[in-house]
Amino acid sequence: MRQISLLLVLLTGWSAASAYPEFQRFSQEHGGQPINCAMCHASGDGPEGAGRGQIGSLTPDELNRLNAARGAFAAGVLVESPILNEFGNKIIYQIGKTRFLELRAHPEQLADAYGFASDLDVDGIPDAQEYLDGTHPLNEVHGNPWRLFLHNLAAYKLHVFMLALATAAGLWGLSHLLFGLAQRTRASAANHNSN
Amino acid sequence: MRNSPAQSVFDFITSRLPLYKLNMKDMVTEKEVPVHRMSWGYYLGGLALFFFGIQVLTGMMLLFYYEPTVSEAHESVEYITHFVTMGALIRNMHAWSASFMIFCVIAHMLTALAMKAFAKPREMTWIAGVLLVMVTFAFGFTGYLLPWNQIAVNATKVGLASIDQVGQYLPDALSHLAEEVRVTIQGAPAIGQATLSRFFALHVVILPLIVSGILGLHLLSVQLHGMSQGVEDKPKRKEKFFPFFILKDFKEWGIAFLILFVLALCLPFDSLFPYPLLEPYNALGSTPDGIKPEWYFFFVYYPMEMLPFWVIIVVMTIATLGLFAAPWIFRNSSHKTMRWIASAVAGYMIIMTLFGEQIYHAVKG
Amino acid sequence: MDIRAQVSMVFHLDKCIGCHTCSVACKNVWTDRPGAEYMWWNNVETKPGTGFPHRWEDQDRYQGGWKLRNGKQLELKSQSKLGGLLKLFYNPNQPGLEDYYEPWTYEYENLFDAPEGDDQPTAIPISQITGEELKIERGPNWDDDLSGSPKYAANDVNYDALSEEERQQLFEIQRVAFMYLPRICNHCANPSCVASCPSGALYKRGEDGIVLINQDVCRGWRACVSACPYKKIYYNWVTGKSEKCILCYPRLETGQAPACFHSCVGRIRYLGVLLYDADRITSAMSTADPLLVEAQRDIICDPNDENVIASAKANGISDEFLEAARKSPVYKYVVKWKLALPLHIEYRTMPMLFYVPPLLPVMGKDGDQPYDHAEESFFSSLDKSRLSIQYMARMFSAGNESVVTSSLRKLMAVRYYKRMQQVGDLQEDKVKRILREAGTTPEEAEEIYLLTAVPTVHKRYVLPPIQREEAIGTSCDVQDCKGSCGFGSRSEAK
Amino acid sequence: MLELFAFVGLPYMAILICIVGVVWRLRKDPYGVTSLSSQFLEGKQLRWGSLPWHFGILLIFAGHLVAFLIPGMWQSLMSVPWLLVSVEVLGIAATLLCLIGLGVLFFRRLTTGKLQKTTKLADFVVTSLLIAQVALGLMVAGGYRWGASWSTGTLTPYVWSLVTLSPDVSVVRDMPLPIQLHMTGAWLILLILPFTRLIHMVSVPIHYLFRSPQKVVWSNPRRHEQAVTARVTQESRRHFLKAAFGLGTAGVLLSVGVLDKLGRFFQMPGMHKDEEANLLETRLRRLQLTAEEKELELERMRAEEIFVARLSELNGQAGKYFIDYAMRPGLAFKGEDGWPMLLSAKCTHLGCTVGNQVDASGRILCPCHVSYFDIKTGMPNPGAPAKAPLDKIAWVVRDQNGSEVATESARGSRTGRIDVAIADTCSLYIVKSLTLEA
Repeated sequence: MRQISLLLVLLTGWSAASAYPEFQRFSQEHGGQPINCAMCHASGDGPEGAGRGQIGSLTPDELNRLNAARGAFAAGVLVESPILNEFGNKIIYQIGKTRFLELRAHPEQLADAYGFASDLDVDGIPDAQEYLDGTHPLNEVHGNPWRLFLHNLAAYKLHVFMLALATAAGLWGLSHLLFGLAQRTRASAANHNSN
Repeated sequence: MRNSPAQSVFDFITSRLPLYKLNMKDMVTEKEVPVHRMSWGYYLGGLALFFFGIQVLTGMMLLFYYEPTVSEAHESVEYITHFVTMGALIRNMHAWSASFMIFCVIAHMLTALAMKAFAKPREMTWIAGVLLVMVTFAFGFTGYLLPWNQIAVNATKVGLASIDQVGQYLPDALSHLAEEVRVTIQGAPAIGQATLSRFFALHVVILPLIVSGILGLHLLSVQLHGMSQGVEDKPKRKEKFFPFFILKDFKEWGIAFLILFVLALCLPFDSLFPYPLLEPYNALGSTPDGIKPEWYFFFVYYPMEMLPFWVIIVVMTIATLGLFAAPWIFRNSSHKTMRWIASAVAGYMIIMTLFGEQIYHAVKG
Repeated sequence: MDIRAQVSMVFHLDKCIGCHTCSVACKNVWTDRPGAEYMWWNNVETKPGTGFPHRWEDQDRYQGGWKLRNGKQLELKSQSKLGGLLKLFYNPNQPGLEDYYEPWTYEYENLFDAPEGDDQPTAIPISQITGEELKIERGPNWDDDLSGSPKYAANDVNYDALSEEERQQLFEIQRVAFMYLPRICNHCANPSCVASCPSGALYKRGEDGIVLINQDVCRGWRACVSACPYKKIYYNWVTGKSEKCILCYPRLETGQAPACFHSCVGRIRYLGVLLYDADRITSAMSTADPLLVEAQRDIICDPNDENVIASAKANGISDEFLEAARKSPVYKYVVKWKLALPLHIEYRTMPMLFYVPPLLPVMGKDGDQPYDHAEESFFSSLDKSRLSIQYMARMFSAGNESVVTSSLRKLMAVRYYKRMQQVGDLQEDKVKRILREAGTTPEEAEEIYLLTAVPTVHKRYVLPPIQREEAIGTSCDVQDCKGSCGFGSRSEAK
Repeated sequence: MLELFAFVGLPYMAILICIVGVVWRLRKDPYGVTSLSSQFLEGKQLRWGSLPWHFGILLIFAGHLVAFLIPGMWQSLMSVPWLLVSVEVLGIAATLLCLIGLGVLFFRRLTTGKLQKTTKLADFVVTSLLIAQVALGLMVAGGYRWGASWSTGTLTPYVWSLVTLSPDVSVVRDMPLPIQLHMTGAWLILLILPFTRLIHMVSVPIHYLFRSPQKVVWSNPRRHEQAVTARVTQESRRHFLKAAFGLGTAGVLLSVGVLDKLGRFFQMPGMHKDEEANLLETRLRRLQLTAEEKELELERMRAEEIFVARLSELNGQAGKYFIDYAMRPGLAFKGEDGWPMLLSAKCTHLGCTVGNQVDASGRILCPCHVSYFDIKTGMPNPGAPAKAPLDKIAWVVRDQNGSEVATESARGSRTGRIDVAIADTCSLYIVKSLTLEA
């Protein structure tokens, strides 16, 4: 127990130094959106603390996974860090810890290094683009509105087309229904008058 | 010779609510709508009604899944958004349509003001309308809390706390009254389950009941009196309400539905704001940065930020009283003057809604 | 039945003296502007002659009016819908400036500024377009009274129908005969210009049937210029828009006759309301050539008929309009007496301007007798007409001679009737026979005489009292609407 | 910079000015919008100028448009060699046609006396620009073969990037100069379109194909009304048939396309087992949290002292949130002297929870209405919406054995001392009695 808490204290100190604010700052400035730690981390308040997904709450098993993740210096090593979310893990998996640490000086290059192929939340906007836009890569309703709109429009174009057609047909029918009714009322009024 | 008081009351009521016109001939076959260069304004009310209908329908659909408890509310909204088939669509429609409805309601009120539509004998229509505007804002305020996410709860907290502030301007004996009002609305000293339950009840049952009552009166009197003339001179043209005007109304509804549907399908309402439905409310969490109310409250929110609170109270009180009393205050004003007033108000609202933030930053640095 | 009202016109050609007062009145009011110098919304032509613009009746070249596809379907001669779009870039059927004339003025300054010399200074003609010296070879009335000339009269398109012998006869100096033909826009009921306009700028006013060009919508594609078989639409080369006769609607709306009517010296013009059934235009205009005049008369409705009145009212035609239609001199000439005939009805545009064909070139001097009105040879004189009846029929009845002769006969009969009354050298029973054979009665003859010879201005011009809300001036500011109602000039020529 | 202007600034400027200009012109000066044909003044040469030019440019324009609109399909078509060759040959032929036409038009305008009167400087500018543009196009077609094929992969993405408002100049940056000039020329033409005779392009009368031949306009509103009424109320049965057809179509389309989706809203969503489990877990946790909160609430109502944090967890940069007896948030910092500082986190303005990040001047921010509070004194900055300072909260520090090491009351009076050696093992509590005493 004592050992664990010692380790914990050690890790805490170490992790504070490695909470990569460069990326956060870049994303916030570039995307113009307030940034949530939850973009990459399991907890919205970042890795420190004792909440869920924070270092303070990790089980021994999770601590092992954390350490394994910390050792993933090369790209392509499977990473399952409990303090990172899917996106955070994928970054390390994709480019490796070494490269990631290098990129701290050039946060704008992270997107290119990560590549624009992955789209974890399937909202049509690649994760790297979401990083640049400062939107959440794991939330499909969070994204640049215009990009989201275009992607969804393309996905639902059949629906939209059908609805447009239905609206046009419906209004056309409705107009004739009204004209027909108007004609009827007029005719009955005329009959009424002549009687 | 003066009429007896009973007689004049009777006259007042019959002229304001001419129920003898409640027949097919007056209300459908022979009703006519003036056509002039402001007549686009005649469609806004119908549009607001349409969006209200959408709100009722989608709202009822959301009720199938929503659970109004502190622990479940956020979860159930996420469930609707992510798991229920087309749940996101329904929720988006509810959100988009709410914004559209509020826009239409405000625009409708302003055009009515511009056209001096409250002139005798339409005072009751106007007052019912003003009440509806207020209820609409209440809808917006109560509905915003229901997902119980971090930003919503904090925003509600701020909104409610401003009631407290009124207290300091009341006489000492009454100064605790404001706080009591707030606590009553909240249901507990701090925001919590009680607040959620109250807001839910308001949003889903009480306000709709109030609306249907007032709206019924509003629509009935509109239908009985017909559209107001709207402009200074008698409009040159009139068109039949049935089938021409109502057809245009329907057409607009159709197009509005199309736009609403496409938007709801393709553009999540949340994506327009920096804080999507991310985190459930956490009492321990700090208030998110850049928190501000929904766009339709900007016109009071930004001035509130910039001016002393008592100015806001005074102005709001005057504005509210002025709105209710408009038919009597502006009894002799010309249509032109009314248009100036309405444009000024509209201009103010547009500027505050679009550029309020910039102005605020410019003033506050 | 879709009853519409039309402000319609009759020109009594017997009374026209070819003085051009109408043309000048019109020019001074409407077309005295840069780019409009060459336009003559009203012009007077000598017939036989080539007219203005040169050989305007030659529809093989200009492709104006409608044609019948398979003898049934009405379609524009000038263009199909798609073809109309292709012709935007270059339209081979359009008249150019050379087909009208290059407008000119005279260099009057030279009269004052010329240096002293042996000769009198002269004011030489210069182009109003380029300002360069100009040799005038053509003008709006260049062939005035030159009926016998090989250069003008010989090129008349209506000669196609005449035999070689008849043609030769027209050039015998002794027998030369001619008539004047004043022309304005016909304000057709089936206008081909409206149908041809790619931009949709041309329209027919619902209230009075005046055809106008909305100058704000016109994009200068000029399809109407070739589609109008009467060449009564002119392209303004300065504004890049087309213009045409507007029947002086600003005057009509204020209760005055159009300028050309007002100024007519010979009092040849009549103006009044006609009611016609718009539903039947297409079928009427799709009949065979010889039946066209009758078909057109057929869809012009009797303003006293109960059904017509009811359906006119349903279409929003006011009582005042209907009253004017009942008094209309045009209705009498066209339908009641069947005297007035449309010009070139075979173009199938259903022109609403009618001409009473002239008797003078028919009954003129023959041999040594002052007038050949011997009772026996009375009708034969039509055959001996100096201006062949076929020529007239070609102009006024799509080649159907019987229509023209019946009109001419009636006109003659009226003359005999009046001669009997006033000179008294004719037998009453013979005159009655003549009247009967011409299909008329003494009462009608008297009526025709009164309206033809001694009508007051209010009898000639029965203007419908156009209601205030129907006048363009009330629906928008006159200055703003100026452009959209048919004419205008906002930019100056260089 | 120039590059950015030419490939991003200019296009957007051109498009914007073109749209605004066209709308402005059509609304404000409809009378001036015309093709300003000069066939009337001079028709013979026009035929040999206007026809080749217009047909040529329409063909070329169509080609450009296809490559832009359906690049994928076009690309696959162009991979057929004979098709590519014929398209290129056709294109070059059309370009030559254009050049000939433009040449004739230019010459005609220069030499015909009558035309001088309707010619403005702008006409020469337009013609020269068009000639340069077409010539450049010919240069591109000749110099960089098979443009029909390569443009889909290079220029099309660029134009699309402009259209989708995410301009990407990487492709065009390295293009040869003639191609770049050709593109610039295109934007320039777009730019001047509203202000020259080119405006006639926006009035292509396509609607002519669909309109009925005759047009009758009623100026009297009453009659207009009656005419319209007469038209729409012809025969009710025909209307009802049409109505049934229209509404039926709409109904079918809706039920196929939309309503089935809406209907499925009410069905139980089909979820993957893992998803379901995850969902259940989240819900459970939320319930637990709520229960814990309630428990906490109860506990706090009754407790005399409440645990805040270990002393080691505190620092001066980021405060630690805690909840006091009445469920109000508080913040705990470590002061410079190593002693804890406890403040209420409830903004004295409208009750927002203030932020916990300390800025350079030792202040924390309430994000709601931007009040800065000094963490030492709790005082808001002058001019802030909040007027009152944040309350101080009384605390006690206990060592491992639970014995009291140091205290501070809400008024700020301290007792005891904190030994640095054992500080890390100590814990911080808030004390109800001390707080209430304040």
